[in-house]
Amino acid sequence: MPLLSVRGLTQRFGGLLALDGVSFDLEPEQAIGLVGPNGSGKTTCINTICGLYRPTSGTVDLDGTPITGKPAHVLARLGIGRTFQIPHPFTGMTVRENLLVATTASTPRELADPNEVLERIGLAHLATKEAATLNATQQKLLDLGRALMLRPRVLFVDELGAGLAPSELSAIATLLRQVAADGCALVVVEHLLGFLEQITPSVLVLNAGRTIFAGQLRDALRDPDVERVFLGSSGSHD
Amino acid sequence: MPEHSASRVDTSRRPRLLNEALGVLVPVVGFSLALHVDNNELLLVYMMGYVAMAQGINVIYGFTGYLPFGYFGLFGAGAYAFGIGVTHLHWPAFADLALGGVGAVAIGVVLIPLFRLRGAYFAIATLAAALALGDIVANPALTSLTNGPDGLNLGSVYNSGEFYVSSVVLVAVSLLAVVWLRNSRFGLSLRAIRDDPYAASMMGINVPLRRAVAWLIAAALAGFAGALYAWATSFFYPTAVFDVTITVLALVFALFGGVGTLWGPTLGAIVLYSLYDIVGVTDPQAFQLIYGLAIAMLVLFAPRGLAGIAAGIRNLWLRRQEREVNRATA
Amino acid sequence: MVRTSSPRKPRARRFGLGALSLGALSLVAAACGSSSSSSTSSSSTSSSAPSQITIGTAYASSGSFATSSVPELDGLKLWISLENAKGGVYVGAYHKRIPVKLIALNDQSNPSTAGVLYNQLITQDKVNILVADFGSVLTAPAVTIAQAHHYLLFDQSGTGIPFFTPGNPYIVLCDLPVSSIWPDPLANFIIDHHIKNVAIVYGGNDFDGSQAETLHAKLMAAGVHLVAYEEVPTSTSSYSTIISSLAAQHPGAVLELGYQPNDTAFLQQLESSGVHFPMVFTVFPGQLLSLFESQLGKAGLQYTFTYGTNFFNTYTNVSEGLPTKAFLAKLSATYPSAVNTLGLLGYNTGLVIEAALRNATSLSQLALRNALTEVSGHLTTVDGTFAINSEGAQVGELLPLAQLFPGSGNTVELKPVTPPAPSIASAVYPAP
Amino acid sequence: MLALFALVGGLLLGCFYALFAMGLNLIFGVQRIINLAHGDVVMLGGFLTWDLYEGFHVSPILSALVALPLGIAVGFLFHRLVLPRLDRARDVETMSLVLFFGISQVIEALGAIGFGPNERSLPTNAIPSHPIRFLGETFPAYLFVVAAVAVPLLALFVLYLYRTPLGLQTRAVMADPREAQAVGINTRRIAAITFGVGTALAAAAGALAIIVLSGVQPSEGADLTIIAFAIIVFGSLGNPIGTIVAGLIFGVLSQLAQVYLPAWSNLVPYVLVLGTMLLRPEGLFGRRTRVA
Repeated sequence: MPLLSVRGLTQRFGGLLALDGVSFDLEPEQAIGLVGPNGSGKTTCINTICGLYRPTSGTVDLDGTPITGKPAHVLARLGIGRTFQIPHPFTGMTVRENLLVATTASTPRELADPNEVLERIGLAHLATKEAATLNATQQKLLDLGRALMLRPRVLFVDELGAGLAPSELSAIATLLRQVAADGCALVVVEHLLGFLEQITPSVLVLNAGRTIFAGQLRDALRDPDVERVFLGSSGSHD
Repeated sequence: MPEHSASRVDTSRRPRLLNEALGVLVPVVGFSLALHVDNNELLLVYMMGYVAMAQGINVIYGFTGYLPFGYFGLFGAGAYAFGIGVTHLHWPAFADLALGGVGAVAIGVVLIPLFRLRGAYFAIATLAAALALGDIVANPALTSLTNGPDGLNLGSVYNSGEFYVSSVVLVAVSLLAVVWLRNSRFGLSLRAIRDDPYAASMMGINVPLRRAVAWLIAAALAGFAGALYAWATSFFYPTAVFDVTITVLALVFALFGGVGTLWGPTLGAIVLYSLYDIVGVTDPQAFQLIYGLAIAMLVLFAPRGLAGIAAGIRNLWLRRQEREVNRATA
Repeated sequence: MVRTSSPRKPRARRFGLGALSLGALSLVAAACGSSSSSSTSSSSTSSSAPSQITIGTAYASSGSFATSSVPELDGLKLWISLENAKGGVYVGAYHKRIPVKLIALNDQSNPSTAGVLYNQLITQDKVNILVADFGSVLTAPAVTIAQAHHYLLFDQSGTGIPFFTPGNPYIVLCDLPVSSIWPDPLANFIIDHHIKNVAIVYGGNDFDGSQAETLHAKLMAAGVHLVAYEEVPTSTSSYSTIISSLAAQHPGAVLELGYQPNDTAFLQQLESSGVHFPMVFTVFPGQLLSLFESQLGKAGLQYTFTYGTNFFNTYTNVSEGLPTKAFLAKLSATYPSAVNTLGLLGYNTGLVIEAALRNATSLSQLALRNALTEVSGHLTTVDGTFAINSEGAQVGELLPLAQLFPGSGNTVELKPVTPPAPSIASAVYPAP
Repeated sequence: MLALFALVGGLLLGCFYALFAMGLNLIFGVQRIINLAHGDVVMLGGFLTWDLYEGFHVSPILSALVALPLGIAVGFLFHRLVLPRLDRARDVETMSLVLFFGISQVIEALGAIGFGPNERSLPTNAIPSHPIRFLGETFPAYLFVVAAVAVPLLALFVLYLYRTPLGLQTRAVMADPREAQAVGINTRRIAAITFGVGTALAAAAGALAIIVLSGVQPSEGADLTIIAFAIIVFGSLGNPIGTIVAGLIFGVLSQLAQVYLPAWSNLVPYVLVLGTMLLRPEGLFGRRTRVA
């Protein structure tokens, strides 16, 4: 039985059909990329699975137990973690406190050691800095670090790459590969296909809320539908 | 690295611990001795009530970002719960005092569904609820319970010694509650929720539950303040305790001092309530005008109150220091 | 912060202990302080005559009670100035006149502030005479404080019955009867004129509620049928629906008991609704006649019934203070804005104080109270005959029923139509 | 028969309530700001009407029109002077609420200083006061006068909103400020103008309020704001047509309450606002969006 199994996930806002029957499975240590043009439903997909809104229809199972539409804090305690396209640090606190927030929740599962996480995301030297004073990259890393505090079993990473320097990109790619290697399943939303390649070969291509391709990234780039969708924006995988 | 950061934390903590100990002790001792200076106990009891309620606003607004305009409804609920304890149950005053807290918490529980609403809607929904509660309590149909519009006469339990000491205790409790929130894991999670509820819940925090707890703490504080008001005033009409002015004052006191801090609301309440009894009594309209302007100005120019201003000055000073250091090194 | 690292624990605990003990100590201090202050009793029981008599009161220069509170204070001031012109008020205990000093503090119509001020007058200014502000709402906070500090509260116009309890000698209602007995003349009038089918609409507050209850009881007892007995919120401003529902019942009399804004709204909407009742009664035109004239004019007021306060009665021989004509002359000369019922009430408060000081054997608060019990029943002033029951509630100074007759121009003329008014006009029923 | 009277009377009053709540909803729709000083503007409109009548025997009906340009100017200026500062606050929504809370206190104080604490009311003959027979019932004339003023003003406003370029831009901003900005609409300017229009509607409603409430007093603002808020929440925030319908319904409800349970009639607005927010936060005509 897969670790995470998503079946026919559909999300409708008023008249807009943002997500239309998306399905996929994930095994531990497996990572997939979620790609597609803006507004294709990538982030909506994450938000729906991570309990920001309950789906209009469709199911999400973790270890075969249904978790569809469960409140976010329950999902988090079950081991679903995520980062945000625009990082959401707790601005009123220091970097360390941001991680320690995890210790305030009554989670059944054992937490990671904050110092270790600080080292992993390379922010140890900023531990006592106000989160608000971090730059965009550091805030994204902090987001990731907060997610890692709960030792997620499935981690959703939303456009971590955008606006990072190549050196930073490869460092993060390594980090994410380690996370996966530790047994966590990864869902990586990315525009930078180059960056994505460093993490995982397999992708799911969305367009207008639909899955139009599932398989290897390099095959995807040859797929006519995908070509049409990415027309113009195909330059983004450099 | 970690031990370095840890030591940083410690050095920054020691003065803070002292500061918070003083933040609790100075007001408590001060109010205890105040009677020997100014023996208008009613004035002091009301002032202590406002300290507690300003801290209550601090708890619910400063730590969750939810602003209850209807806070006075909980005050009134506490006052009437106390009154009912006296007139119907014939309990001793201290039991009635507890009942006041319970009554307010009960109303607080009833209002919890309002947290489904976003900030502004919550603010006004609580206002509507509080006004409704006031009208219901004052409705002749409830005369058998609340004595309807005829008000309550609680002269039988009047005891200035007891209600004064109780007020001092209430101040202590309210201050300790804030100290706890500022230093506990629970408080940290509230700050996280205030900054970003969804991100907080993705850290495994049960957001609605924790908001509710903070709300009920604030409710209890208002309830006890109301009960003490009832005890000390001992003859009042519904309009006296279900009065939006109570929210206005508590809110101004908290904002003026600065929410999220320990000293701010205390100072705000003491300074401005004294002012209210000087300015207010000599020239009332001017008072309302000044307070209205104060609120507007605070929002526009000092949204973080005295505390914010102080912090601003400190930062300016630090920056000058840095600049001088740089100049020296250059 | 979250990581309460173990090495600091002991220090923190010692801190805590220190704090606790300090807190406990200070609470003891508080207890002493408050008990000492609460036992502060009137210092006026001194054997040697004081250099002056201080009268302390609260008033409202603003807020919902200002209209009534300010003229009432002016009336009291008038009495003080008249007495001081004679070298002071005569104090029987010392067989001489002593100058009067007034301490009036502004409570801006806020009962909490009023409470603080009464407390200050007692504990700090230690006044000889404690006078309440206008009305029940602002009098209420004084009742218990006065009793607790053993001060006699001169309640001017706080007519709420709950103020007066057996075993509390520290309150006297000076200028108005308790609200529950106001409607007696009205009830009698309805019964005597054999008016059937009476409709009562009253505001949801103790002032109107207690009057409604009295009327209800008396009329039922006399077998008068009540076609309507409606309680409406004090905030009610739209009466047209209620009026048309009353009209459907064809009542012989409609009694609307409200505050001034209610009465204004009711009378205005009654006029514009075109409905005509043979008898209409409302509470406030008699107390604020000029205001109602400006709002409704002759057409809207004529033949309406109301309470004829003693301001409209002429008393020629009085046992205390000035007779009506002389009083009105003085009042309009000194405080033209207070020439109304409330100015009279304030002045009458002064007269009650005067009677108390003349007849009291000492300046102690209980002596003052006993003196008033003695004069009760034979103290006559511009406000009628002062009479209190054992609980200090006013049972004299009754308000006759009055009717508004068309006057010159757009004005109306208020004439009492029942006792105890000295001179009585004949009522017009049904209204043309 | 009584229910009919309450129904008709309620609908006539409802026209007033619709006009009276519209400004609040308009300002909210464009800026997501709840103007807690709304009721105090209504109060000022009432005093303006009273002064104009006492001073120059100007009919309240005329004052309603006079109030319009005045309100627009005042509202526009205020918005231009004050609101920009607000954008810098951390939590604009709540802070704006507190700001207008303070401003309503200021207006109330100024009202009390300027006009005294007492209620001022117009003499009955300030407007045509001859009772009117309609559907076999006799109605006080003022109900019809109020409706006869409110309906044209509302019609005028609806025309402005749906038939003028400015109205089109306003609705664009209401629908989605960012998009509107993207297509080159000066949202700041629109917001300021809208604030003016909203203020004007409130002031005009004030000219009628002094008739409906048979008087005006400085302290009435807060209660009026709550009633207006109840109406716009019930009729869906940001939906002008919804406000009109909700106004009519509120009018009828309040009159029926006066007939069938008068003692509780003052609870109608509170029940309305709480009931709506808890049971159907998006209101009568709202699509289910994340309002609450």
